[in-house]
Amino acid sequence: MNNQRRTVLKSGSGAALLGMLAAAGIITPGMALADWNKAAFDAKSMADTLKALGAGSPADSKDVQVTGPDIAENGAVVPVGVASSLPNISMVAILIEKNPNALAATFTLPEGTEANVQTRVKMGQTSNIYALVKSDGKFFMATKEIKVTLGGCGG
Amino acid sequence: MGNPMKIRAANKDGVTEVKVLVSHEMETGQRKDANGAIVPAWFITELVAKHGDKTVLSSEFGPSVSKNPYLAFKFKGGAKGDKITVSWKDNKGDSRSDEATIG
Amino acid sequence: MKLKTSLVTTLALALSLPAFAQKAVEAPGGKFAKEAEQMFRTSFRADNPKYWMTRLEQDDTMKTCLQYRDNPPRPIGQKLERQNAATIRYPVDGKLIGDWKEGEKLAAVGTGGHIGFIQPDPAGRVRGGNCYACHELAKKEVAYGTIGPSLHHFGKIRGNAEEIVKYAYDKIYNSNAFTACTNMPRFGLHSWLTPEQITHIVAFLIDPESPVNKD
Amino acid sequence: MFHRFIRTLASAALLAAFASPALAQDSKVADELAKYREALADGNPADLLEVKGEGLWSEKRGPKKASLEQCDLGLGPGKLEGAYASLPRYFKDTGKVMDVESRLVHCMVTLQGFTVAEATRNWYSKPGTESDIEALVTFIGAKSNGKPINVPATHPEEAKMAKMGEYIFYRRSGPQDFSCSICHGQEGKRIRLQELGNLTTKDGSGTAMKTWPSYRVSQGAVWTMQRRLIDCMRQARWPEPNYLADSIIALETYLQKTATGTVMETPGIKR
Repeated sequence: MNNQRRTVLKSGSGAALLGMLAAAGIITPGMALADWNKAAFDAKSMADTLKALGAGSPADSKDVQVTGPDIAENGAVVPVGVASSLPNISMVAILIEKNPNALAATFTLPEGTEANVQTRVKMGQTSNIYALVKSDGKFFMATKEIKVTLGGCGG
Repeated sequence: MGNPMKIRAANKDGVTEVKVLVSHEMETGQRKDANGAIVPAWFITELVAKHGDKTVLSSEFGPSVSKNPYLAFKFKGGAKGDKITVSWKDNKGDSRSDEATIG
Repeated sequence: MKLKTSLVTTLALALSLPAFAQKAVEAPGGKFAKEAEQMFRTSFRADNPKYWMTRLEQDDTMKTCLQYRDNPPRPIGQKLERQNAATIRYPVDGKLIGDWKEGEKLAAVGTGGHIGFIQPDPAGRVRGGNCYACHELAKKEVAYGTIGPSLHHFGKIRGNAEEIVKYAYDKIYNSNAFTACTNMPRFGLHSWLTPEQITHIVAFLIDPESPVNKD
Repeated sequence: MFHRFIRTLASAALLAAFASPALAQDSKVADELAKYREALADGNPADLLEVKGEGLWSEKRGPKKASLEQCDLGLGPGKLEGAYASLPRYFKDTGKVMDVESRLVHCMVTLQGFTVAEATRNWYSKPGTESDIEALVTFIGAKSNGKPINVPATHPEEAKMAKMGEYIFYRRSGPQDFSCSICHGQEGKRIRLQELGNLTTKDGSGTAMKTWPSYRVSQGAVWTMQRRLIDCMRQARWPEPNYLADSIIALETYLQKTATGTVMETPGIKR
């Protein structure tokens, strides 16, 4: 969290100001995005997102799995899951390469929570989906392409 | 305040699986309304799940999590009858907590 | 409807329309058809602009297809086919093969022409042929429909003889010139697509460089 | 004309001969789509609306500060189990064939004292505007889960409505020559990747009707049958019918009659 807080402050945006106000107790925590990693969620490209997450250039790992269908009938709801057998995973993130902002969600896993998370994301178009995990302080990644198809009557 | 969440939690062989369905618009901030004006972003930013007092998952969402977010995860421990609490906050400052009992 | 059966129509029936070989079925709505038409027309919102309401009008083909549940007796079908064939118009320059790249775009676009108050098309919405809704075309598009036959390798199989090119153009312009009451829209007749746009789709089907004829 | 016809047949046969490699690919696509749909089935956002509808049903609301618990959906006041599956039906008190939505609005007016305009203002939801009717219909629909659709249309007014629905089903018009039947009158077809039920058969109509109301992921909302059919007319490029129009109720009666006997599985989740 400290690392993320620093990132937010460094970004110098409105949210950072809110974060400082919240930290100072001037506005209630419910009103502010104190901890939300704005820099990472605002980043556009994969590389910038990884940088904002402090992940650098993670190694591909066979021990990380992205689950989901090869084809999504609609991009508004695409089921994706991340699972990994790597030890001591403290963080999992889902990135969608071709979305306007690559980062979809991050999950912080305390000890005892399994590295096995499922959610549903929006995809603007056919894209690679990346699963990023932090294991013993190091980052690893895996990818899968999901095709988004057009629907029947055409809008 | 939003509408209630649907939380299901079941313990099997010492592992509790939690499934959460949240009622939320998750507006991306990229969509245009009928008049061509951008509809402002409105989405859940943080979602935290607790088993009793212990945090078992904390998540941060961007606007590309689907409308009415769904989340499933597993943690070691938990017993039938224990409480699971899920809370979220969104970028407009709205928040909500709901709880469920492990079955 | 009494059929004066010739050898030709009998053969055609046996080959193509087993359903039609049965006894003539009752027209939809039965004795309530007239009342149903009246009820349908008065079911629309009063604030629909007048020109929208013209979309409820039916020509001879539409009326006849309704009456026979899209399976008109052959002589009646043939009459409709002749009527529809007579509507086909060609581009001024007479060229029936346009640009396959333009045709590729038109084949994929399924939007356009939506009216109403809940979700009308935004101004300037591109109108397409929506070919993939019903047909397989280029191999790379997996999301294709099967209401119509596969058109993959259309040109590769049939070549680009003048007759084939004209057939493709005519079929898109007015599908009912060939098969009365087919499911395929009459794109040219309704000015849904311009003659030029139809030539682009013809090119998409016929041109050896088109993805329809590759892979 | 005849030689052209034969040529069409011959080329159809030629095309059919080319179809087999496509089939292998198709079955892989079908498998992946099944995987996608399965993943959505657990955790249907419609469940959130069902809970909300349950609350709205028993809440005292409107000028008369009354709940809907005495609403008669055809099986008697307050009887919900199987009521959705038995609609549309003829109601003596109004002298009309009514579907679940028109009857619900009738109850909101007569029991709760809302005007028709108030009751139907938000008959469908928009982002940021919720719809009580959607929530109530989701709740009422779920109360028929596991029950067979039962619209035999034996009352003369019901039989007439079903016949008029059949007429509308086959009626073509508009700039694309559409009718319901061109997409939903054949077996085993699909539009893009979506299978199209043959709604003129019990199987096809049953498969379609048993899952409504349904959450539509492309819309992020539960759609009632009124919304579904009104949108079909939009897709046909026709003008917009009135909410609760007789033509929509007629189509519902025709489809429910055809689907009669099929066991309800609602709320569904669809593209």
